[in-house]
Amino acid sequence: MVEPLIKMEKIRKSYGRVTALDGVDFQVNHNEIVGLLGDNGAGKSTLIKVLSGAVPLTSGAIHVRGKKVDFHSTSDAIAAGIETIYQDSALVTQLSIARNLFLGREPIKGPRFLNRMDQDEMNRVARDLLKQVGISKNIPPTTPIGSLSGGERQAVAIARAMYFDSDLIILDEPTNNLGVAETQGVLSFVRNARDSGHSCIFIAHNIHHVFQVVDRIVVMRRGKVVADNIDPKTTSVAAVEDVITGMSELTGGAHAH
Amino acid sequence: MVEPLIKMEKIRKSYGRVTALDGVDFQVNHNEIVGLLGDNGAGKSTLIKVLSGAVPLTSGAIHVRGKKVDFHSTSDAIAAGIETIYQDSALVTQLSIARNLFLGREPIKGPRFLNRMDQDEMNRVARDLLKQVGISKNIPPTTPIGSLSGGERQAVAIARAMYFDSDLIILDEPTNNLGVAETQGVLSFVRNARDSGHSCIFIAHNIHHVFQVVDRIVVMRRGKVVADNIDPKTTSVAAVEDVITGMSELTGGAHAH
Amino acid sequence: KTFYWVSHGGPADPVWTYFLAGAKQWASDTGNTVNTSFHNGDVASQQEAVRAAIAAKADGIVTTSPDPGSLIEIAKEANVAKIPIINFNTPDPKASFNAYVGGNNVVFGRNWAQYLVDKGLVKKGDHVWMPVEIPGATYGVQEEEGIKSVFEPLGITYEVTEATLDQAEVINRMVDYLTTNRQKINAIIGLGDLVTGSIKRVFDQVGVKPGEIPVVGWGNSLDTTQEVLNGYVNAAQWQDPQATSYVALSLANMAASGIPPGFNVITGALYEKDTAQVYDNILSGK
Amino acid sequence: MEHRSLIQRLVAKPEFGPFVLLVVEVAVFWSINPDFLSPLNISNTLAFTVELGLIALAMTLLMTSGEFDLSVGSLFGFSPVLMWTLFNAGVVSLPLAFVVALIVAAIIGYVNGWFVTRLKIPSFLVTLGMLLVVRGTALFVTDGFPQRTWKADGNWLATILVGDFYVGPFRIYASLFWFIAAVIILGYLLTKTRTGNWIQAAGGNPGAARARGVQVDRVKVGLFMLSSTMAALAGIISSIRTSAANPNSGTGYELEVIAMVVIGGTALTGGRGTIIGTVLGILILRIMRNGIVLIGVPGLAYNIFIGAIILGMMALHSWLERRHQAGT
Amino acid sequence: MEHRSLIQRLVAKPEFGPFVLLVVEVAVFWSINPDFLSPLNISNTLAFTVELGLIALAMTLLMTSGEFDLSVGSLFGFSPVLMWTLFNAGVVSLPLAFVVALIVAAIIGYVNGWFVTRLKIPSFLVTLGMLLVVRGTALFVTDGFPQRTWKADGNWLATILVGDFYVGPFRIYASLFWFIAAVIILGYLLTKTRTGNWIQAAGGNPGAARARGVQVDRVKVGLFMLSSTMAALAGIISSIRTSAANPNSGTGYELEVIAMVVIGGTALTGGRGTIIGTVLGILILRIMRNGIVLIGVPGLAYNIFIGAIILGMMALHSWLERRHQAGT
Ligand SMILES: Nc1ncnc2c1ncn2[C@@H]1O[C@H](COP(=O)(O)OP(=O)(O)OP(=O)(O)O)[C@@H](O)[C@H]1O
Ligand SMILES: Nc1ncnc2c1ncn2[C@@H]1O[C@H](COP(=O)(O)OP(=O)(O)OP(=O)(O)O)[C@@H](O)[C@H]1O
Ligand SMILES: [Mg+2]
Ligand SMILES: [Mg+2]
Repeated sequence: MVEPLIKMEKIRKSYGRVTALDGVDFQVNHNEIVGLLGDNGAGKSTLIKVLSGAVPLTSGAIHVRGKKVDFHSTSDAIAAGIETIYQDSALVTQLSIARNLFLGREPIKGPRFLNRMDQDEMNRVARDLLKQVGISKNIPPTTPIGSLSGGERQAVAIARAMYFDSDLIILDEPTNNLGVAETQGVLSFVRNARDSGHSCIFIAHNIHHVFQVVDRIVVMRRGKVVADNIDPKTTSVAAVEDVITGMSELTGGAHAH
Repeated sequence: MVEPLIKMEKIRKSYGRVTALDGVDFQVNHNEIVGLLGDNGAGKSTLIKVLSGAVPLTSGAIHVRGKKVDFHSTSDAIAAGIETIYQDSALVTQLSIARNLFLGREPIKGPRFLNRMDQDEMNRVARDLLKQVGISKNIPPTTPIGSLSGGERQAVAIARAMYFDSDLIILDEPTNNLGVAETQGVLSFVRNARDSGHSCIFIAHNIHHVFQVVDRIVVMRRGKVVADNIDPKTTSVAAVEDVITGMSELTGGAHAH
Repeated sequence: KTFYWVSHGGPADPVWTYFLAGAKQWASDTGNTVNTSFHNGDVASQQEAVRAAIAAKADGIVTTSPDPGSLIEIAKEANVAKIPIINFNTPDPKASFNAYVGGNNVVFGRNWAQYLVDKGLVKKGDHVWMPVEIPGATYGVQEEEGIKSVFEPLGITYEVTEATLDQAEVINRMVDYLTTNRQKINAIIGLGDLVTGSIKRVFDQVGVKPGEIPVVGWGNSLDTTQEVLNGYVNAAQWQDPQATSYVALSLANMAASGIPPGFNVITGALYEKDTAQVYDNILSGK
Repeated sequence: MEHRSLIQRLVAKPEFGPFVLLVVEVAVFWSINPDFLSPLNISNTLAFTVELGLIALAMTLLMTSGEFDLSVGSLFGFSPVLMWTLFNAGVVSLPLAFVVALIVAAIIGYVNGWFVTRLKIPSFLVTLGMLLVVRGTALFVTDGFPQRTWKADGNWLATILVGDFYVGPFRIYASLFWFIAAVIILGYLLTKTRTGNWIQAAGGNPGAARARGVQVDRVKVGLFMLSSTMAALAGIISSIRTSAANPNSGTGYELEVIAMVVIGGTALTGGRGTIIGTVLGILILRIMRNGIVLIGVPGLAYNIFIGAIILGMMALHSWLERRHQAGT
Repeated sequence: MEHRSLIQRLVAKPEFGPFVLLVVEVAVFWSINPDFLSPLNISNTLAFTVELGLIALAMTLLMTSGEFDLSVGSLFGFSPVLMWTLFNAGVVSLPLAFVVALIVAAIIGYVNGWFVTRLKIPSFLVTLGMLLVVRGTALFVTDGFPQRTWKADGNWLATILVGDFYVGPFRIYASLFWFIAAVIILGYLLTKTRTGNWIQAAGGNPGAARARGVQVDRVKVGLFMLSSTMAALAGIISSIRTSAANPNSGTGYELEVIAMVVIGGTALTGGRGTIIGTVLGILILRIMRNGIVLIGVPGLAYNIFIGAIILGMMALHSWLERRHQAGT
């Protein structure tokens, strides 16, 4: 059997006395879009923060492509091919759209030691990407993030992940602030990502959005995974909602492990 | 004819060279829930920021109950009975849930000159309210906002508006980060508000949520109102989506003015 | 005529108040303009100010030396510009000033040490405490040099401590030090006016009786003249601050009129209880 | 909710870190020199501590609201000079001069607040500018001469402010009671009152506070006035106690006071403040200065030690904080 | 995008406010005393300006990254003392002593950075502690005695650093070229390079920057080292030029330098910085000090003027900013 791309085992995470994750097993296969659902405070964001190196885990193990890893910082996770778009779309409000897009991976022009950013290239790519994520308004890529609307900001964060194609792209509630056109942009981005061989973790409260793109649904409740193999094609939205709220204990097919 | 609760006329607002609102006419009647829809950057948040006194308008006039008003700050708007829940749910992360709930209107215990907050009362009310908005987990009201999940924070902001019943409650994308149960909490709160004689402006990208509660839908596009009298009972979701994205110019019934 | 009076002292330092008063007195007596500035021991800033005076084509400049050797070049520039430049308060013989007015800190220091030795107040193996407002400031360093030349051969030890320029903090730190080292201290030399002027308050707080520990040091403040009169301080150094400023400006004025001053004016006197009243009167403006 | 033992709850308090530091500090100094805890030394240390402490208490509230005030040191020097100048000139009686000095200080605080809230200039720059203006004015009006203060002896105002008496072997100044009163009142204000909630909100998220109708600007202006007035009061108390009114006293206090507040656990960026912590911070820093001299550190090495200990304590503080937040 | 005239674009720049201030300032001083623009005075002002300026340039980057450094003034005093002590003791040659002094400064900067990034202690406290340690060390090793410096004359290192020559009537010091080089390099670094983007991100939203894999801590540590080293270089240049190496020199420079940076338009809270603005800020403050002496403001009123002008300029600045942002 092929090693899964990501395998998290018995993950526990406590903040002081709050136990946010209480022994979670979770895996993502190659070329798969996993939908992660759960009520507020279920632990979804915490799980992906652990996976992206943003917070240290209390106990448990993470394997990437079968190898045990130990993320001390987000750079470790990025180096391992894991790209994350945070719920609070972590952008620098003072910097321009283009500079935010490329933050941490700015293209260099000219001799390396001059360390010179290729701003023209950055602006060009930024303009293209904004169109792709469905921002129809003509916003110059040099506009600072601070003067964008809520949804526009989210779109910038999405655009960033689209450009740097990592093995695994994690989207924590990416469609929350997005309008109709922008949401379609994101969903089609996720589909494209899979078609070109990437995997995704997709978190959203709008179950309709989740159903439109994912291959498999995992549901968390109060720090635990309560269902991890729901097939969106054979299950109804209402049934999944019941699992989320704890009204039913549907466990989908066989556990994947 | 009865004066509308709120009447905004020819509102213009520019940020430097960006025109966010370009001559908007908008009104809210007594005892009415208005859904405000529009793509990202359409100007929805700006419109309600103008109405709540958070940003000054460039030109135009606002009337509350037929009287022209001039809001210089949010306190002016609050005094006029307009309560707002911002998209970026403006909470103080360092303060506890209870203290955030009552910020600016803390109950006083004992002699007035001692200026002493009634913390027990605050905690008691906070605990009740959290339940009402659907937070099932037992979160102590003394928890600082900083350690809540994204949705939990939103719920606190909602709870605040529920408690201080103003004439007009503005909700800017209140359900964005909310789970299934919490979303239902908010929607039923909005219905209750109307039933008890209040008005609401409800902004959301999830059109399904909007359709569930509002009496009338207003659509904005690029700083202009393009439809302001859509009846959710007689119009389909798809038709409204087309108006939002600019594919059709459906104008609903007759203009209200 | 316009004269520039440039000091390396701090406006906060009480003795400079009297220097400044002398300059003002001179300005009002003669009707000339005197532009004054303080530089808190900041050499670069003082050099800039003197050069600004040269640029402004002053009729004369009087200035102190913030550090020996630091004004050599500037004095030359003034000479070239034919602007009289008089040195006061702290000498710098290496620089080509037209004249010097003031005392000599090294000599003052030597005199204090010698006073303690001659009066039999300290002997071999004794320890002397020398508080100073700002360690490293020129006056204290030069005084220490003089003191060292007397004490070292005699095997008398000493320690310099920082007191700051802040009255409350001065008292505080001196009280702390005295409380701890009372047994060890055989004499005190106040290297600055503020510290010497605080002796009474410090003694009172720690409970040391006047005369119990011999004290010498600077005496250009009313606090100190009173302390000498009341027996807290054995002997204090008078520097003629007003007179120093006054005479320095007079020399500059004279030089500006084409009469070169070919001499230095040396000021200063060590006074004890018997003559302290004279200085007390000068300082209180009687 | 889980139940925890008293000890656990104490350890979880943000003031626990500074408290440990203080205990360690006292223990170390005491073991090196037992005189450290002698009545004379304790009395001496307390006298000046409470004067600086008054400023630090007011600064705690101001910093909680997200601003800070560099002009306190200059007011510490200026206000007594103003008071004594008025009094010595025979213009007014001592109590009236006292009131005038406090009012002038409050006005200066108001100007600080006005610049910060109306013109939106960072408080760092405003109060730095004000520091220079106030200090300069003090020097200019007095021509640099210290003011005579000894006529205060026996005046009832002087007795109320700094009268001293002995409790057993301890010499206690009346200012200690003023300090304790300020701790209680400001502690109550910050934690129990509505105004306290506003102060924290103003520092934590001024936008949010404004959106809730909190008069953020008014709160800040009020705190600037409080801080100026307290600095003036402290300066006057100090001047009567030391019988000196020197225009340049208070130089550098601003940084020391801010350090006290921060060591106590108040956030430099606003939003979180603790009066108890500040009291601990005040004690930590003042006792350190006293103890260093007492254990016989060489005079010129004084600053090295102060600096090194600040760094060391901060390291310990951060270690304690992290241990207690890690919660793993 | 709309087209705007060149003038409109200039007015919209954040550096426009400080620029206007500078022009007004020069005009006022010049009208009072025409000698203000004499070649001699310009040369004179420039000499010291560039020394402080070097520190301000490095501080601009550091403040953009959200930290600040109060220890620069003490390094300004300490480094030359260290260099001359080594040299005068005959231990090493002058160029070697120079290199050692810079390396020691860099190490001190590293320690600052380490405390700030690793122990998460506010830079305010860390660098305040470091200030005391460094200043104290300078005093302690020299026993307070200034170091001899006059042996520098003619040494090639001295010539490279501060050699002077005349361009027409202007006396130019080599340090001016070092300053210009620093302006160009640091300006380029901040605006054009990837590192510059990281510096701004580190100050604007360190969490976001970290999440993008930016080595925020490394950037900050590097900037602390830069700021210490530049302060050391400035101190050494100044000491050779003024032939003085006093352990106390540089006292209070930290606040002046920060004021320069902030007046130039760099945010006190990080995230936004401008080197051109800082150059303007440097000129504004230094010219002010020079002009005040030149037009004969009394020595005791000096601070009143400096303070009042800072406040006035800030008010003007904020007014210009708002006019230009209102955009209505
Ligand atoms: N920094 C923190 N300190 C303490 N508790 C925290 C912290 N961050 C999260 N928690 C707690 O951990 C639990 C899980 O939070 P998490 O953010 O993972 O939820 P979530 O599933 O993403 O919810 P949402 O859908 O609302 O975003 C919550 O109860 C929250 O209160
Ligand atoms: N402070 C500001 N400065 C400059 N431009 C701004 C500012 N705030 C908003 N804008 C611009 O005004 C326009 C309208 O923004 P607004 O926030 O009202 O949109 P919105 O309809 O609420 O969008 P969303 O659904 O994404 O929240 C956007 O183009 C935005 O870029
Ligand atoms: Mg989440
Ligand atoms: Mg919006």
